[in-house]
Amino acid sequence: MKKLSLPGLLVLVVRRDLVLAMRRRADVLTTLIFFVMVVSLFPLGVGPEMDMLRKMASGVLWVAALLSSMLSLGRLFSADYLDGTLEQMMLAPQSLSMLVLGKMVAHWMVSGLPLVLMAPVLGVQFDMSANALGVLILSLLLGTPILSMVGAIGAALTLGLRGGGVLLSLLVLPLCIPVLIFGTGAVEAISAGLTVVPHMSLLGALLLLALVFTPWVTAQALRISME
Amino acid sequence: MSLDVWMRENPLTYIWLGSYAVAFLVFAVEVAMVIHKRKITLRQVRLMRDAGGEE
Amino acid sequence: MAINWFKYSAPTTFYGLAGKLIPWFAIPAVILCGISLYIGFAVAPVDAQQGEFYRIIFIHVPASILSMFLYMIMAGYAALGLIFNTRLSSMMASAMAPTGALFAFISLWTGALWGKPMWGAWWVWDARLTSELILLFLYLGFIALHASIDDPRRADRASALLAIVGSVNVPIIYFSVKWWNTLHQGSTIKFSGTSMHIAMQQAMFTMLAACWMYAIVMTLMRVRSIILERERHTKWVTELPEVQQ
Amino acid sequence: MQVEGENGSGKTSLLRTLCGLMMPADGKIFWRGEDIKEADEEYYSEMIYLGHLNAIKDELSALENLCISAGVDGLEVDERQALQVLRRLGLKGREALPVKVLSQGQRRRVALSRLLVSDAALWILDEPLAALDVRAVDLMQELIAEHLEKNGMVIFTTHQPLLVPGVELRRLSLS
Repeated sequence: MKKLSLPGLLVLVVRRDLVLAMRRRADVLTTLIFFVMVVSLFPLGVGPEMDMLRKMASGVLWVAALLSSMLSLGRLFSADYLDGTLEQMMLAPQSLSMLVLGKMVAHWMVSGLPLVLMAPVLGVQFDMSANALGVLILSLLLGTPILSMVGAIGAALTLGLRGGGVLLSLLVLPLCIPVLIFGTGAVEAISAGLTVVPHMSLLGALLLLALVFTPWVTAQALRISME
Repeated sequence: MSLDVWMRENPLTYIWLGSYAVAFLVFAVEVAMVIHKRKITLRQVRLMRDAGGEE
Repeated sequence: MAINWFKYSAPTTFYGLAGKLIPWFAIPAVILCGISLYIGFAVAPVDAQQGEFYRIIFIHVPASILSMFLYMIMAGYAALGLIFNTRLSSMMASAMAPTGALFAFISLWTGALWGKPMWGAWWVWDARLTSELILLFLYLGFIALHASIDDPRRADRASALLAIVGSVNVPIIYFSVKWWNTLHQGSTIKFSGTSMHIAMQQAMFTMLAACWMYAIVMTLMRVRSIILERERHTKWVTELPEVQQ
Repeated sequence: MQVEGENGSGKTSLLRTLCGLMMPADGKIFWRGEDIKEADEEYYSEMIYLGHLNAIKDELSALENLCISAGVDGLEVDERQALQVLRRLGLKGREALPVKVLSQGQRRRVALSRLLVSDAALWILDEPLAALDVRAVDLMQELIAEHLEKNGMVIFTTHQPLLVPGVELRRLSLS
């Protein structure tokens, strides 16, 4: 019998979660619809002046992305926890961190990537310039994976708790503030005619840090929660 | 604004009422809560012991 | 078996030790607080720029310092508890959290009161105030997570992990907020803008010492309750004089 | 080895502790002379655990479930082999259906199929016979006998009598 290599395992877990998400498409769509709705509510709340909306756009899109990624985090581990699959993952001879990383990647592809793809359409609603839009997409592309990864820690810690969803947001949102700041900062910089390199490199650095540490931390959190 | 004027005329009252009184109130509430918590815990422990003794 | 002895009887001995230590910190805390208020209001002169209002810093600065240090110490204890599985350190961590959160609250409150006469607004999105607010959120998250898990062991371990992640994040948050603030041309008035009079320093440091003592007293008192609660099934608890009566 | 005991006597806890899902309050668990905390990877590649929960996904078919759970165990299973295993467990013709349309007993069989593709020496089974019919119980006995013949070990809990031909079961009673 052939043993599965680590990258093979990663691909397997990602593919599994993607197939599952595809068979339960409603969940993916609700997150996306939530994102679109929150963003569309802002002009209704603050008025239709284009100047103000253009200024707010990056902040609104980022906060909405943050909130909608919170929404889907609760499901990250809970389904696997309830049907016993998570138990099996903990007993797998491979490193749990790798399996967790796979789940994070899949979560991002299901709940983060659609937001990134949707962002240009919403940005146009806010009359963003093409430059700013490009930077916004790039910053979301770098930033949303961090949200999924940091969020996974919270999801693992609140696994199986009552009121887990609200608690999860309470734990994770403060930790996501730097991502929000650098993400929106980049868009503001390009609008002001400045370079976006420092913002992007900081976001990239955060992404690398998250990539290195969060799978392991999440695995530890899962072990604590499953005991 | 009247508060602004009042605040500039009575800075010390403002400081005392606004900051120090609030801070010491917070401390007092915390102390009271901790003492209350200790009382409750002691009562619980006694109840546990009495219940255990009867068994 | 030395380690085992340490592990299992530490809360037992610590309970008595903490009880004996409390008055030794409580009384100096009150005395130092009194001294600080005397120096701060009777000795220290009026500040040329800020008038009487600067006197808020005698409580504001110690509260801010305490809230930050307590978070770090809490994370340290939590890490000890998580790595070495020592129960007492986890209890210490959870005993410190409410005090730290209250200090963060006091710091925010007094900061706002200082801001009103200085900046003309109760709340300014100043880097330090904003980080303090986020710190308060981190405390609340820790407390909420601990409170919502029924099994004490899982609660200790889960919130310990959160505290560690939070403490790694605190510098990143502080840096990002500071950066964000300079980007938006925030307020530039600073406490240390003018050179501090020696009496002002004395008042602040005595208050800082008083706050440390106070925090220690609160932590010890709370940890005693936690020990009693966790160990209520054991024999030594039922044999305590305060339980016997 | 069969673990017996009343409801709540700690059978499941014992099995969960044995596979490292729970930490023992005291003492250590050894596998081939090594603490399982240290022999992490070796132990888990030689052990397979089947709990109360089937650990299968409702949305996936039996075939997909088997391939993925084997993958998580670190094994690559080709389709032909997987189909063979499922057929042996009496799931012929239902391999491609999503598991949510299957009955409880059939789902249990899907969960059991993991045992057949694994080369683990130690099987830890919690109530393997739950929801299984008489024929499946016979099959289970057969499987255990085969596994024992290959010098395997099985630790299981059950409320039903399980007779493995030609083998004296060791019994552990918790009370």
